[in-house]
Amino acid sequence: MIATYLPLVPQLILITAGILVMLLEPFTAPGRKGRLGQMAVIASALAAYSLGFQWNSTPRTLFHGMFIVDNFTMFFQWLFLVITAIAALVSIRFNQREEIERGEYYALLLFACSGMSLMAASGDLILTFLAIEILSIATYVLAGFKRSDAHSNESALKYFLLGSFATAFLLYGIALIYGTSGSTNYQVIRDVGTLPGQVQVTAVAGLVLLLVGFGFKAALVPFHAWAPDVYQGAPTPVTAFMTVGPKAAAFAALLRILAQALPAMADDWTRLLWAVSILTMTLGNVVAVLQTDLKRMLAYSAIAHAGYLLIGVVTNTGNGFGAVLFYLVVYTVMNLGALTIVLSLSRQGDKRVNLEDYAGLSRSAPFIAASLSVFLISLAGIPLTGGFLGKFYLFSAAVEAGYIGLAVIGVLNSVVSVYYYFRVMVVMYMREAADNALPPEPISPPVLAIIAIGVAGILWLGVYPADILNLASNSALTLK
Amino acid sequence: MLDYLWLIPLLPLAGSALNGLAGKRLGSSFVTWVGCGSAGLAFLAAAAAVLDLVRAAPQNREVLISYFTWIACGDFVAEAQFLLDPLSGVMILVVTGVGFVIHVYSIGYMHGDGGYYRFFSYMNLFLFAMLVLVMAGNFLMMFVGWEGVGLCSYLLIGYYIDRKSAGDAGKKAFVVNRIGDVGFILGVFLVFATFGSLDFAEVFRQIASAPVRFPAETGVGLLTAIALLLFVGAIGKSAQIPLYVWLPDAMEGPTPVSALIHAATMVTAGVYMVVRCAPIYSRSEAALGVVTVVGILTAWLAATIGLTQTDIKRVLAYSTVSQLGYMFVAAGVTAFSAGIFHLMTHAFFKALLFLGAGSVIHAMGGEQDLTRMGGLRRYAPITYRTMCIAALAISGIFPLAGFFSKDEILFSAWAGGHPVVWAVGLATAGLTAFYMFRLTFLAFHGPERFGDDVRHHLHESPPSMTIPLVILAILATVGGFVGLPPWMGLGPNRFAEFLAPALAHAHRPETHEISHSVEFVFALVSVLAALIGIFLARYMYVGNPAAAGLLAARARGPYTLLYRKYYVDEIYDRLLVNPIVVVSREMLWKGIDVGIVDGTVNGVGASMRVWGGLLKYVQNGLVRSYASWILTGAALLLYYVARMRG
Amino acid sequence: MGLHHYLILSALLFAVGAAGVIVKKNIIAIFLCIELMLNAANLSFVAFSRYLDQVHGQIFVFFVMVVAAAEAAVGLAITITLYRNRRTLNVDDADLMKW
Amino acid sequence: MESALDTALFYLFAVVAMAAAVNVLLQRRVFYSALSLIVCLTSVAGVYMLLQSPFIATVQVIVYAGAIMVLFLFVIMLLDPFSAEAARDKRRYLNYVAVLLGLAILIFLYPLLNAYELAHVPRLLDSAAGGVGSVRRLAAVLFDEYLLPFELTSVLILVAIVGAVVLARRQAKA
Repeated sequence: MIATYLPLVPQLILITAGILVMLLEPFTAPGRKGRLGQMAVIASALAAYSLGFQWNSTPRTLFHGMFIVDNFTMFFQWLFLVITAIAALVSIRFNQREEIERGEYYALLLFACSGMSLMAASGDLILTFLAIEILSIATYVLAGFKRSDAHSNESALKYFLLGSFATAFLLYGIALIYGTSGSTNYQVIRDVGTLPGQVQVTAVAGLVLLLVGFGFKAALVPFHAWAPDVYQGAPTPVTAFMTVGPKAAAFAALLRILAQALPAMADDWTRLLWAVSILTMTLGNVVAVLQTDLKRMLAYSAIAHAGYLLIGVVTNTGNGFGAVLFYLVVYTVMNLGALTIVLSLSRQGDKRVNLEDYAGLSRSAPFIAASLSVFLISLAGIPLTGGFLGKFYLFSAAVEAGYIGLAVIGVLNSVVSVYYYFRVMVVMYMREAADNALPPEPISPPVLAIIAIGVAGILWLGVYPADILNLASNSALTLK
Repeated sequence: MLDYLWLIPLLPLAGSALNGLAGKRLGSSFVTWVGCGSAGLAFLAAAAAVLDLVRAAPQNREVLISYFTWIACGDFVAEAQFLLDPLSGVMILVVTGVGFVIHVYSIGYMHGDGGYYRFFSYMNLFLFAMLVLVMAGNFLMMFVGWEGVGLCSYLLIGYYIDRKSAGDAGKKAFVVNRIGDVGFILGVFLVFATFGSLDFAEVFRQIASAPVRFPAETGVGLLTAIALLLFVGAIGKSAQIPLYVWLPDAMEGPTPVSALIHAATMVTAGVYMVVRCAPIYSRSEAALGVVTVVGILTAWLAATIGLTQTDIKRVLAYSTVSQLGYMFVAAGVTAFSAGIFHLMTHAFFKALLFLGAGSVIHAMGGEQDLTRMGGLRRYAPITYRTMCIAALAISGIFPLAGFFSKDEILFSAWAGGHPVVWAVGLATAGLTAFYMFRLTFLAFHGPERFGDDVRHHLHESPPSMTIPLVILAILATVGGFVGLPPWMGLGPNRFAEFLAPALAHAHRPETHEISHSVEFVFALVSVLAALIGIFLARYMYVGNPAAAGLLAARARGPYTLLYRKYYVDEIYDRLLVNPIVVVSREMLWKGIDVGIVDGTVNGVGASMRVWGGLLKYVQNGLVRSYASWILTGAALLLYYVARMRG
Repeated sequence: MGLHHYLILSALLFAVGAAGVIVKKNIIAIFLCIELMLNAANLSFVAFSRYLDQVHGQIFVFFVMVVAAAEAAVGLAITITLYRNRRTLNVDDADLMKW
Repeated sequence: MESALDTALFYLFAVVAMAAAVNVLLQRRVFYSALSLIVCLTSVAGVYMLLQSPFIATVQVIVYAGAIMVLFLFVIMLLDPFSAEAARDKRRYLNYVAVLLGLAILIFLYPLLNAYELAHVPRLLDSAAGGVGSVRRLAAVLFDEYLLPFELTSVLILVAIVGAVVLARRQAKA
């Protein structure tokens, strides 16, 4: 009996640890709040460990089909746990420097992680909705965690107002889908509209409204406008967390809904997302070219990457979904890596994130400059990095499914993107630092280790991707 | 040796890593040993491997070793594999051999440079990428090398980081190359979509064994589409019309880099790729036509520009563009082995020319302007003699290396039924001889056109630089003997025979025999054209120095046109960059936000900025405006559904 | 009195709320408009629940109310922090970051 | 269930709810907007009554219109109760855009909603035990089928409390 509910153990660990962190917060002396961050890391590791027992177990559901236990769930939960652990770890030093050391920060990260995990596991629209809300509310607060900073306030406000706006669309969409199928359970929804002819138009309207909600969370054009501002204003570790975590969670939930609940509407959603994908990658890349603030540039690049990811969703094939999962891993590593470097080098007040501040970095911090270059090269999709293989895999899945135009536009976009990624490298390697420039902040050993692991990981993913690739395609299997 | 094939590319990679990570600390002699040593060892390994290949029976001359499965997902499989066959064998010998000589030369040339370790690290990395490219057993690995050389060229061309022009040139090279790469990768996708595989062996086998599914195409079919897409990549990489603009600018890099990029590596990648894909190209008449026309036009155009340039390295750069055109002509008339033959001999004499030019520049203290040289043969006799050999070789004078390869190409053009191509090629050969000897005479003969301060430190270069020159001079002299033409009565063309197994899947058009005596006459004619060029140059630049100036003055218009390189850079600026800048400044900037961008615009950046400026209007920072975008998106999506389903 | 009447009323309220988010400049007013939208969705849920003769739709309404309450708490807290720093409730003043 | 009274009541509630909703937009002072929203919520509660969901209607009035809106009013009173919305508008055109988009959404949504066919929806779930609005049935389903989401609401509320406390707490430094 108890054994049935073992898949919930990671959730319990996360939530319990979150509560524990909150309880211990008043008893932790200022300056030692880092301990709470370490607790969060340990809790994530424990949860990840307990997940291992569920891998490759027979797919099943708990709580009347609410909670799906399969490899897809496990894959994403691992991804989220890694993201959370890294975000917690790199925040410790940052929060001390920015004088926002509060234990609640780590508790919120843990709750957000639990929300994301539930999004991936959910088999019911209501649970998905609640999970999204847990994640969103935690992230709203994290974005505004630097209360004394007007940028952080503004970031939280924009995220919150537009986020709840999008949530309303999502909810209305759920209502329409509920009305047309009599249930919110994915399996039931699928059974009601097994054939395209059985789908009610009202349900398609519901699908559209769902797409608005998820489009917002994943920052797809034209629902993306919040993203650059929010990413720029939030404390950088939160930015790092937001550009990968909620985005991956949105893709996880979206994949589940589209592939498991609404396959009968595939004609509609592939066409709609086809257009959204093109808009998203093109706009993200084109505007990124203009940015001089590194955080903002990476924000637009994050938008562009959501567009690439969408290509895999549009294909509506097992290979395409596998490519999405694989690319999410790659994207997580490279984006977290790049933003970790940005946040570690910035000076108090999140200053020193402008392009010019990186002049001469190759002299003052050669290892960091080289690592950042690796991440940027990977983001640009140059061979022998994970970024190249991820893109290649996505695009070839598109060609295979007959979306040649989409692949062409994707390739053209990745060419454009080279321009702005390389500009950062040019500045680091080919320009001297200004005389009055602040030297970069020294980086703590654990963060250095994370960066080194990230670099190794991205090269490993580029040269020998077989393991992760198999993991990804294996996890995508249940969708198709 | 064949079991250790992986050593060949991995040695330079190891050298690069070692120098890049530890070179700064361990001092310059360590860097020298690692840098040159890894290149030298790679050459030895390559030589051993090719020797094994030669010893094997012709039908066994193909070794394909898979190391591990790189990507395996569903039906898509790509192995990490290296392919050694006569074609890649020739390439790795050229790449490592000439590359090694250039490395040795760099010891002297880069002596004392602050980034000595960095330089050797990049050079080794470059060799690695190029070796991956030529040894790839499938399209995907080839693309890895393809992108790799682009990336390394960016690092090397922009090596002098303090010079803005160097950075710009590096960027230009990279961006232009990326444009070509788009075509290439799309071609690769199309290959995969068509054949379900990316392995050369599998793809070519399918083409060769299914003549019904893949007939030789006269119009535009699938194979033509693939061939043309891939050729876009070749145009970018091998600097053909219209993407050749990056190559002359690439002269901003140190001279050994120019030698490496121009002679042995990078630019030959396009030719190699076309020959490697001979089974595809040879079945598409349209693609072959495009290749031929682009090749011959580039050859002619670049040669005419070369006539008037005064920067010694620029003359050589345009000559490279021109010679690459020849190689594509060879491929276009299905004389694939002739193309590779010319690629090889060209590697010898062009490396020699660049290193010689480097030696001159070194001696002159950085001066590159031919009009400020003169009479240098007294000061740098070894450089002078080796340069003369190189100039004779590139002009195609018997019995130097360039003669055999160029003659074979021209003859193949005639024999393949392209008399116009032959005629233009012949005229270009004359032009080539003319501008190469113009360079030689301006630099080494005549009065000294430089000041005393330069004369004081004029000197012959150190042995580490002259020995490579001598080695290359020997190669440029005897390199052609591996492929003696049949008309000489010494049996069939050995080089072509050696390559034949690698081209077995190519489609062979029917050819009619032409007697040896006719071939001999053609050879005579092309030597004659070269000699005319040389004597003309001698008349104008040695015998009667006033003539050149007079001619330039008389033919003011054509001269300026050539001197300004047909205004291509200006045209690109006018047509592509300027309108965008003007439109943006006049219409968008003033309307929206003056001074978002501070004037500095170039190429891709400029056009991107314009679009970005427009889009910035969207991103105005107001929550309400963002909400209206969300609502617009929702309305549009709903509209679509209402239209389609309602 | 068909189900359609309720659905149309719900859509009307939703559209008014959505337009209000763009029209209103006061942060709290925008927030009120979002509540209006949530309420419109609730109306659909209850109507469907009634006509499908199921109790599920009503349960969703509970969850939505919980979410609304949670959002209200956090949203108002965010508004208060912003007000403390900037002394404004005009949403157009929050434009430090753009482009 | 069809009666003229029902229809009349529906239109009454609907008109009041719509009028109040539009009034939320028209009021320049946020305090009145909030009051107007309370009116709107209450009329919708009336519609719930017509839909035979008395429990939901009660909760709507007590929790939604009561507790949540009081929180709003409280914050409004705390910060800036009666000053009118800034007259100067950076983007006046947005008002027209908003109306246009709102209309567009309605126009596009209308046919889609109109096409709804109740008969096409399978009745898979229980129709037993009492009416739709029966509290007993509500509870039975909530604590059985929806146990997991129900438990998760506690996490949601916890997150909201932590967040609100962290943000709204008095600034530590002077």
